[in-house]
Amino acid sequence: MSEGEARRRPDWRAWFAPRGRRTGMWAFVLNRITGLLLLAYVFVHLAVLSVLFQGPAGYDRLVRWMSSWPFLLFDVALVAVLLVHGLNGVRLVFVGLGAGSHRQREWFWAAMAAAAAVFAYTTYLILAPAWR
Amino acid sequence: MIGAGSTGAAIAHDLASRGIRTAVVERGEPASGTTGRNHALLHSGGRYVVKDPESAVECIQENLLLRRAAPGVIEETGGLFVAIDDEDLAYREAFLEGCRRAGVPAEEIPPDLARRLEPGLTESVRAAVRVPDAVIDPYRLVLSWLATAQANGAEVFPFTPVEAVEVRAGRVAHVVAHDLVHRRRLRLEAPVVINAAGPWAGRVAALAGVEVPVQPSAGVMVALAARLNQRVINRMRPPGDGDIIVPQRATSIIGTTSWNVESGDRIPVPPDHVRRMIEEGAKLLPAVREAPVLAAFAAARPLVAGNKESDGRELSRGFQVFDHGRDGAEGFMSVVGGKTTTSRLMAEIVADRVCEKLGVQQECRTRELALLPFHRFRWREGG
Amino acid sequence: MAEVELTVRVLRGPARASAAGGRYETYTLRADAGWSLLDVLEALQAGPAPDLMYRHSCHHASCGTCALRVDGRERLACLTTVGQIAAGRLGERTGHGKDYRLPRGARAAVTLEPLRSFPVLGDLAADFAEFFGKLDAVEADLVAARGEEATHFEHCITCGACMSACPIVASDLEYLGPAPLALALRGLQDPTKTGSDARRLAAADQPHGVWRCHHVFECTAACPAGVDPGQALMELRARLVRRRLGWREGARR
Amino acid sequence: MGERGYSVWAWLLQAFTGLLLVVLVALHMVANHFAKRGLLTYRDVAALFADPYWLVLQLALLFAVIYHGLNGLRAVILDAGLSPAGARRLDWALFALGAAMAAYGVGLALSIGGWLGSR
Repeated sequence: MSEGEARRRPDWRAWFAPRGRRTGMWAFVLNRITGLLLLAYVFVHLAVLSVLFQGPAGYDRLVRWMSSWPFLLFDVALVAVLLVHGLNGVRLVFVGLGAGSHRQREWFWAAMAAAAAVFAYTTYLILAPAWR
Repeated sequence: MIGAGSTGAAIAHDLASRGIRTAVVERGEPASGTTGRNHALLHSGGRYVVKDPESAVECIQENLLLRRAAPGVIEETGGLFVAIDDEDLAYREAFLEGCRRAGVPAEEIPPDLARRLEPGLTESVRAAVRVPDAVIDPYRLVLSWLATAQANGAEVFPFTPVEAVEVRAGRVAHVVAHDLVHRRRLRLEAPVVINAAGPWAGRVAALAGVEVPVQPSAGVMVALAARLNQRVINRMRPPGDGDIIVPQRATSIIGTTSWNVESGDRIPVPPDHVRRMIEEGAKLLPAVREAPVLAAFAAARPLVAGNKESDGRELSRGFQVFDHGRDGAEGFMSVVGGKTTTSRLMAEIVADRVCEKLGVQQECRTRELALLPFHRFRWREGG
Repeated sequence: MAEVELTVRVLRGPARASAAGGRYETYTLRADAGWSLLDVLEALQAGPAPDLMYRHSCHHASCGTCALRVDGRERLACLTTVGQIAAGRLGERTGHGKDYRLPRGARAAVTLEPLRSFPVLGDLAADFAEFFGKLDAVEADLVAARGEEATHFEHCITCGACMSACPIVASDLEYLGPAPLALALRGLQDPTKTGSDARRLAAADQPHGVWRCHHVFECTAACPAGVDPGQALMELRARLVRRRLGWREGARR
Repeated sequence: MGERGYSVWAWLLQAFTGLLLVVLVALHMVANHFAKRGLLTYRDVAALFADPYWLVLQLALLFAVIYHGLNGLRAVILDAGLSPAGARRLDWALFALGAAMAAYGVGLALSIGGWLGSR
């Protein structure tokens, strides 16, 4: 009878539990994960750039290092995450104010299609210099 | 109180509002029996003006009282009685006369106006009469009654089936019920125990060793996945199968058939009844035939078994109170029959009797009292 | 009608804080393809599970008591038929009035769980007290339908399906959630009803109001009444934004 | 935090910075990756940041990222259901973190662009 026994507890695992769910949920999961990844990346990015304080020698060493294959692949992944988060985000701004929200599923796939197209092109641009 | 359908809930509200300590035990969800599965019609009385004028008078009076007490659970749609063939037309005079006598505000309108108001109506409308029918949400009405009773100190125990009604030395002593929510046995001592179990009233009465002449009479209703009418549409003729279509939210509900069953449990929905509902309904609103079915369902009305046994429609729609003091169970009463529309009146009469038994002098206040919104109801204390 | 050998896995257990923590019981029964899940549950009650707890009232999608999770998705038990389950057509709103042409001796299995994000009274019965408190906060009422529009927020039957489907309702206990917010908008839109618009707007504008919504739209997908609470939320937010920016409301009827 | 009206601005600014970021991040990526076929050297970066227009754009990017990222994080944490007191503490913590990031970022940009006069 005590109230405590019946009081439910916050369950944030539901954010990442797409069982039985549909497109909108996948979009949300993607947005949330990419958002958190990007925030983590911003911290790393700013921290790494502190080498700029050390002048040209340190920075150019870093740039050479970052032009290597593993880092370029990391950049490619970063672009993918940015595109997914960014273009889905554009959808969310409009959908979030009620514009086209009953077509939100279609807009999600449109955003992802646009993301894929831009991704293909940028991947080429990033990796092409490394070929030669 | 045993049972939280419209009868039990209305009585609990009445008793609690008179300051009488009240507890309600219900075997499942409130309104999970007959009440929940009714037509959703708030009767104007029009359906009874010819055959059962007393019921008609009660209906129109209670209709107006309920609109004031619980506007939040009522859709003020209005209703139409329409005649579509010669036989219906022959009923018109008696119908209008009945309305006049019962005090049901009825206004005859030209058939083409009826079709303008309800474009879905059949072209063969020959006569049409407007009445103050309305659509009610029976589940939320029951919750409103119970919520108001709770606010007045009543205790409500859903999911608490009754296991025993103890009678000692010719008096009802206590009720034992299994509270499934808190997994405990409840022992409720009360000088008066009221059996409002609807079609299951016979079973509950048997626990106290007495008998109640209740005849469950089943009816099938068909809800369509479209709202084809904005007003309640009745066939202008004596009540029969498929002669009423009630709009509720996004649906239109066609009702109903009638046949006697053993109990309120596990009532089948015979496919031919569904077909008949659709055929009869289509005579009023042709689009019924094409509209997809949302659900077909059945419920049992708890009718008072009279001497005359037939298909159940001939039995009185009124209610009866059985005082089992005569049967050796003083303080135990059964309430059988009735309609959701007139539950408040029924409750007033029953509560007056209870007050008499308890020696309490408190006037009934439910005519004036507004009900709390349904969402104030709580399934358990402190919830 | 065809008979189906139906295996029902039911998440059972005493009153508890959420659906989690129960145990699955499995029952097998022969069921008519035309039965709804309410018929199935009643049959279980009459047979192997006499004290099975579940909520039901109107049996035609109007009372909003019988919502539960069927194979992980929110469904009204009254609209879900055995034939529909056997045919794997749970995406359809109702299984009534359809002939799924099941083969003779068809078998099917289904898992039933109470709604997510609700305390449980026992077995499949969700406790709506907390949810009803949120309806109270926006002064929700049953509002009469008016005309035929694409979206009728008044069709909301407060069944809780959207609340169960929403991932934020699960984590923020104070979040009003889709149905209460949709009904807040409905209350604002309906000039004939009582209730305080200021209170509704205040409830929608607080941090646990519309701002917690992240456009998942599972509420809309789960709604058995075609209400589209997601759209309602967006409109409500747009209203709050316009008001804050000092734009005049569009022509008020 | 419990006050009304606050959340509207937070949401609108989140939407606005989001749209802004799509443009600014695109420019940032173009400048860093695609303008020169390969990453920029120290000299390139210094030249860019010496240009006041670019500096302003990059500072706008910095501020937008800080707001959008931290407010996004705030939304995620609030979604988990914080008490009003907890939410207030969170706001202060995120504000302090944002201010520190901004100070650091501005210092970095001004320093590389030669605006501090040290070189």
